[in-house]
Amino acid sequence: MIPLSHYLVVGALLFAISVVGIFINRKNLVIILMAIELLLLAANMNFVAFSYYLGDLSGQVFVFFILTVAAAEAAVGLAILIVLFRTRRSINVQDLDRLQG
Amino acid sequence: MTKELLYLAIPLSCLFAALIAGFFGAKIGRSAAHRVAIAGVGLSFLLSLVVAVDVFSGNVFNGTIYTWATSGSIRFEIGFLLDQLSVVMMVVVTFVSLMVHIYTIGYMADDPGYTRFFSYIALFTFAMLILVMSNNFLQLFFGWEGVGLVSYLLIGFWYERESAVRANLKAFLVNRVGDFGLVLGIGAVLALFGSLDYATVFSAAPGKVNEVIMGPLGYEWHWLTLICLLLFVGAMGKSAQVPLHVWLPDSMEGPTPISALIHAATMVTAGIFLVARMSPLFELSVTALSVVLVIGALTALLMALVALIQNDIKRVVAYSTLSQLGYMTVALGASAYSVAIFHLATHAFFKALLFLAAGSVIIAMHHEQDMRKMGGLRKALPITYLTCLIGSLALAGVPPFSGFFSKDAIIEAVHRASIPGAGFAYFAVLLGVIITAFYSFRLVFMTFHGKPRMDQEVRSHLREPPWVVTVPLILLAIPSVIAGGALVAPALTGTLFGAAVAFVDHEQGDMSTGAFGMLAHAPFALPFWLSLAGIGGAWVFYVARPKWPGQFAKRFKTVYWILDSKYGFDSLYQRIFTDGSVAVGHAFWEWGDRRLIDGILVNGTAATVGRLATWLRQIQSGLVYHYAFAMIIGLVLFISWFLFR
Amino acid sequence: MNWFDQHLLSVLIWFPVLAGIFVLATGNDRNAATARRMALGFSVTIFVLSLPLWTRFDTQTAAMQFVEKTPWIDRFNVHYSLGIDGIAMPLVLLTTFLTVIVIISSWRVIDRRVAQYFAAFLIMEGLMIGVFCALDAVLFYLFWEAMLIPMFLIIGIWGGPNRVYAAIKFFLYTLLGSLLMLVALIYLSVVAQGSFDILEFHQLPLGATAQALIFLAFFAAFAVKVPMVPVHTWLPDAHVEAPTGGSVILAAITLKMGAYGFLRLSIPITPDAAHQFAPWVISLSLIAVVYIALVALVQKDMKKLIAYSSISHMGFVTLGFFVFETMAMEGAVVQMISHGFISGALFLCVGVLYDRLHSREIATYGGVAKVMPVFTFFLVFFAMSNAGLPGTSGFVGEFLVILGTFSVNGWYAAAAALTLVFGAAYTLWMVKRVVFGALTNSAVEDMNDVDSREFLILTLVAIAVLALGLWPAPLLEVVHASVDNLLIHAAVSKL
Amino acid sequence: MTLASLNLWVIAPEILLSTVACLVLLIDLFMPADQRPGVGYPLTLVALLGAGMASLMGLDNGSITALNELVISDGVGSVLKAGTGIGAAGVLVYSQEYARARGLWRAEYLVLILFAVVGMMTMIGANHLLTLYIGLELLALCLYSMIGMQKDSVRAAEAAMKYFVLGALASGILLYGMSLLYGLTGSLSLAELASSSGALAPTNLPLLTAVVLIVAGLLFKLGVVPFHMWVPDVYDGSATSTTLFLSSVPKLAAFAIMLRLLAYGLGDWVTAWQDMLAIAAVLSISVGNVVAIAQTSIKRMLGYSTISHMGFLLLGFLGGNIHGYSASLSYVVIYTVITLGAFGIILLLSRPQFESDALNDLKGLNHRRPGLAFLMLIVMFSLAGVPPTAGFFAKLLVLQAAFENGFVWTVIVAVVMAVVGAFYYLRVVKLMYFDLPDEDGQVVSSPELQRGSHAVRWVLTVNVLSLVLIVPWIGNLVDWLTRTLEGFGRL
Repeated sequence: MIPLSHYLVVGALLFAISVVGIFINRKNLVIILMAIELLLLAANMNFVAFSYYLGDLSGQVFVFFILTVAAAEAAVGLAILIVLFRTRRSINVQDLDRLQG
Repeated sequence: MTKELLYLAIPLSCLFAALIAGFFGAKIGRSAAHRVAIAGVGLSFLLSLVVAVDVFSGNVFNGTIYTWATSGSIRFEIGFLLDQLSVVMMVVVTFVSLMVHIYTIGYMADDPGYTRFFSYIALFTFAMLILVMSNNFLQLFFGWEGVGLVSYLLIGFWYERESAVRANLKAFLVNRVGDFGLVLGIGAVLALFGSLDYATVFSAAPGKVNEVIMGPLGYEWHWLTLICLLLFVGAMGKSAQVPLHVWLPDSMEGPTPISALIHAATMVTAGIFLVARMSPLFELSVTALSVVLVIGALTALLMALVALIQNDIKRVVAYSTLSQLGYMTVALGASAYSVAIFHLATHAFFKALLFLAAGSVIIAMHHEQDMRKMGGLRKALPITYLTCLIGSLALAGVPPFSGFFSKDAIIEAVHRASIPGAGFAYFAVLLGVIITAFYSFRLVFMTFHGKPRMDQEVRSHLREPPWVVTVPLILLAIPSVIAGGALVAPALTGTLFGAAVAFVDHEQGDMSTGAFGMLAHAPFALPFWLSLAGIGGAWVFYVARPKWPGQFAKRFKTVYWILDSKYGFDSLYQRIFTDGSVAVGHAFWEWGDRRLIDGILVNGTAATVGRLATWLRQIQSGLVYHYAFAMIIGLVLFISWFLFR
Repeated sequence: MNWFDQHLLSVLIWFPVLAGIFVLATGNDRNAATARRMALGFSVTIFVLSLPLWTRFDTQTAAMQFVEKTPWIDRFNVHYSLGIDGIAMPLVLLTTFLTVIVIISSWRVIDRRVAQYFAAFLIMEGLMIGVFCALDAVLFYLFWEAMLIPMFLIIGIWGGPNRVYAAIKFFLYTLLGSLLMLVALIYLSVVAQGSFDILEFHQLPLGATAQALIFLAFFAAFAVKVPMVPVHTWLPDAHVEAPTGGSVILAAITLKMGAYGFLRLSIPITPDAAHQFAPWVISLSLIAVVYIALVALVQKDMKKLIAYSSISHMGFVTLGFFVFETMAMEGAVVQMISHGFISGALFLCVGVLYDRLHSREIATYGGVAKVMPVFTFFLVFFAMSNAGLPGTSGFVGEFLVILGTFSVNGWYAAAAALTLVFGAAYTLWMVKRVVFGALTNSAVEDMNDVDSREFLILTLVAIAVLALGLWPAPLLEVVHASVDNLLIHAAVSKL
Repeated sequence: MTLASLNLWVIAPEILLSTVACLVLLIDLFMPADQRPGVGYPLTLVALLGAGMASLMGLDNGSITALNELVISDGVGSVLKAGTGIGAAGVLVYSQEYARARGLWRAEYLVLILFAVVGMMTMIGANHLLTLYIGLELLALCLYSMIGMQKDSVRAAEAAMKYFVLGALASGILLYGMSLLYGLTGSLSLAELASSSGALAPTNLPLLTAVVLIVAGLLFKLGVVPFHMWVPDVYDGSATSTTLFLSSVPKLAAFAIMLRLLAYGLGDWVTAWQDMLAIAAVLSISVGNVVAIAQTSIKRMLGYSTISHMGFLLLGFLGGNIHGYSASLSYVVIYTVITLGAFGIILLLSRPQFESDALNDLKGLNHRRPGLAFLMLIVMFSLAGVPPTAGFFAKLLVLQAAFENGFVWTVIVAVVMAVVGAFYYLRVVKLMYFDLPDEDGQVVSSPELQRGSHAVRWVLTVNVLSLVLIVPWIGNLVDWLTRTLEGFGRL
């Protein structure tokens, strides 16, 4: 049986990758959206693992909700992306600097 | 009760006169204003005489009018002490003041500030009366500052003259230096005795002789010495003793009547009065008396020397006043308090007379004050000449004029004194006699004798001023002649002032023989010959050999320069105190307030915060990955802080 | 105690505030005259209403009088608690009196946003009275700070060219100090288990360190307000830029709030620390007397000069407080009142000149006496009072403080007495340059003497100055019991 | 399980609002275009007010859970829900004209507000990590969309994107923390979390990590340093009406989840998070106040001001006791009222082609509109915490609470920084009162300034004046708010 710590490590890795993805990436906004999905997945991974090892289903129920929210979030995110692209003709993260100071 | 009302009426009649003349002068007109003022002062003179008679018949009064304030356990009261000392002062003050009031009608006839002037001098009389009638230190200070205020106003009476307003500021400030000492002295009195009432303080004083206070450098001071010295600093300011004398010559910027009244006869003698009043305290401190003696001697000698070379007629009289004030102070220092007051009284008469005479000359000369442009005036101004001569004889101490008696008494008292500094003082006062005689007659000779040196225009208009000017001269000349002889015996035997001032035995000596005894003794004493020598010298220099003064001035250039620059006091003070204060003030303001506090601390802080804001603002770069990075860094720091705390 | 007595203080606080709001709401520049008349009417009414404080005051007791107390914020035990003693009462009267003066003085000068101007003064009057009456720390703080707002606006809106800097400096300087005081008050309330009652604070036992810290926090607030060296630099700026009325109130009353704070909070709450820090406070006071006097000497701007003179004179007040001697402290209280009149009057005098030539520079004038004799009388009179001439109120305070100080320490007294020279020097030198001398500026020749309105206000203040100087006994009688009580209280260690 | 045992009435306001939201959408679909505005707006307004009032019914019922303990109704929740409803109604009233002029006044706008309020109410009523998360996301998604709705604005799109990215990151962090917490305690219910406290020491490292992650997620919602970077950009970039919304009522909800999660769920581990909050509070107060000085835009300045205010809000949490929470509660309520007033005035000043969001636009306001200037004055002094405004009492309460709990240095820093903060509030007053209007000053020279319906102006006036007029009764307000916390934590 795979010990809990393995799952947690995977979860932590996912978390780290997504975080790094958010602030290392300076080119494409879509990558950031993907990183965000990854972030939620990291949490999901933990929830499922804990749920299984604790023998408690509520964690897995939570995951369903998170997935739903993730979908909604992706939709909104993409919508904003489109608005942004329409006004700016760019989805370059570095160009996103009109508001500052 | 009625008596108290009478006492109260003496100063208040002057006050009301001043208020009416001052506030309603424009409405009631010039003549009404002077009538009111003269009536007020006249009334107070008459009442003073009445009170004087009463007091000399033994009815000394000491009572409270109202409680000014109560603070802590101390009651500050306003009240009168009417004893021999105060009534003598009152009579002298009101009499001279009355004369000056009358004189002013003529002297100020054309001045636009006529009513204002009357208001001021009446107010002055009020303040001076408050001063001399006081039975406590507080009220003394009221009067003290009151006369200072009026003096300030009067020196600057012609406020459009830059020199006048400079002089009045200077006078006030130098006086304030004295007041600094006086206030501290009063503070010391209160601290030691717990009361400001004369009677209480004087009766407690002998018990406090041995009280000491730690001074700087671990040196012990006797409380009484400290008190006396501080009070004397006040007296020095008001009575223009070296080194606080510098304001008096400049005060001659004021109209001549007030030079006579304030800066010769009355106000400047307030310091003498103060010390005499405090004689029970001073008598308990030899150190203080020594200081008084030496300061007085210095003033008497140094100022007399300066008078020798003055050409402005008023300045000669002014320096002579300084010198005579020095004589009085010397008398105080020699514990001859009654003699000092005696000289104060005679001096008041003859010095007021001299000033008014000088004023009369000035009117006649159309406000020319330089003696070098006068000469030979005796024919044109006979009354002025005669009265001026009487005044000068009195000043020079020629018997039987009043000055002779008082001055001789001082010299004798100093001669008998044995405290430190007495030897120097004796030398100074003796030397002073010859100098006094010399400059007095230098004035007489330069002004009234010799060839006329004025231009034709002035010469043709020379005539004796009107009666309002000459009558006061005559009235003042009378006491200048007789007051000395009349009062000398009681003054010297101590009966004149009774218990009002401390009376020390060694004053009496041979002089208790009375006026005639002194007159008979005069030719066998040094001062008499000294003054004759002075007069003779003046005759030689200014009548017989008019070229000599100029030659002497050239020969003794250095001496002349020193005297001409008045020993450098003025320029020294100007440089150190006036310019120094301004420079220090500038430095404080510029470096302290503006640069250090405002520049660095206040605005500097603001600017730093502003810079910090601009800098922190850069962090908000607008780039989303920076924001995310900041969040993550924050998170990491928080977690690691928990790890390692 | 009838209803009137019980609520008189509330009336005195809130009537002006409501009156101010009423003037603000109804007035605009089109009916400026109405606003003026209303403001005058209100202020006179308030002054009349405040007179019973004097007539019905019991001078025999040091206890609070005209007390009023109702719960306000239960959770913190904060009360709406008012009361005055012999120290506060004269200050309240001073406030009501000077507000009338200020309103008359601004009658013609203020021509923009008249209603706002008068409303600001009325509101400020109420708030200042509140400071003097509050017996609850939160209430005290509320009035203390709220009063900044109208003053900030008065300086900023109707002030001179550099008004923005001055107003903001004034506000922030004071705010920093006050907030530290707030921290101290909060601390005290924590120690007092939730109470904010100032009188309870007085009885609170406190350790040495706590006292020291609280004292310093209070000091930050009050020293700024008084102001003491070296936190005084807001005052010259604020004074110079403020309109005449603002300067008058600022000098006459605002500064007294700081001094009052020492008496109401610092000394009774932290007596041991007050004693411990007394030498420092005294040194600062004496520095104020000398340093500031020298700085005043070289000012070219009349208002700045008077502002510095105010600092110097307030040095006497703090000196009098911290030598812990009855006479000195009573003298200091008298000095507070007297300085209110005198500095106010001097600012009014400068205002008279400013209204005519729109210059505060000393150099602009010279020879004013020739064209304005009546004005000259007043200026010289008030200058002399400022220089502490006996017979005027300026003398009483200084004299008592010097005398009282002398019995404690002769050197302190000597340093303080230097003001006799310095005070006279800077005041009279200014007078000399402004009113005396020859006419040099042709514009000065066309100046008119004071009009009846100016004459009225200057006369009123002059009478007050003279009355207080010739017979300070009634005032001292009022002050006496409270000061005595305070000193007895302060002499008992809380440690 | 019966329907009755679900205690559905507890979420009646949420149900009402969701229903109305759907209705509004339907109306938009099926009603003729010219009648829509007359129906949707009043309906929304009534629904918000109704929901707010309805929430108040739960005030005196004590703590009641519903939906299998997923949600809870208690005193503080009722007050906060009422505040959100009424506040959102106020937002609608203020922003109507502004949004209409910019083409934002569409049914979606109303619907998003309604759903956002539902989200906030869910957060407020959350008794379970799941409800809490759902509410949070509902609110966040609505806000992202509202900002993004201004399709023609580059700035709005950028703000939306930034907010979205950072918000998602924050909720990811929160979620990750929750997952750890779940693993450690085996429970997602707040009540169970609260009662399982004995099992884990507050020094347990995984627990600490979980707490830090969760707190970070919460602090992001409040906009506290170092999770504050979105605040100024989003405030600045959004349409002012949106800024008004997102700066005011969501703070109530954010406060609520702080209360639910930290004070209640993690209440026994107070030592684990109080230092973190103290540091964040000091940083927030300092950075917010200092950087605000350098701003030239009112919205941006108010953004930084919010950061500092949220720092003050945290001061009440430091002690971990009811006393402090009630102080923070009063703070957040008063702050919301102030913010509504502040942005309400800016909205009233702006015109179709003119935003009035630069500080210089306020120059000389007192000359032309003394009334508005006076209201702004009150708002500014309230923000600065100068008496006699409610803002002062808010500050006093939290400072006192922090002091009581021994955070003396925090208090002193806060106080000093308040002076720095006073500077930029004073600058606004200075611009309005001391400066004269620029020649081309758009605000004051515009005749259109007189617009703004009477109703709006009255609401605004009452809103702002209440900050001063409440003072005599501030004690009652504080007491009332404190009472709502009674029984909190003892479920």
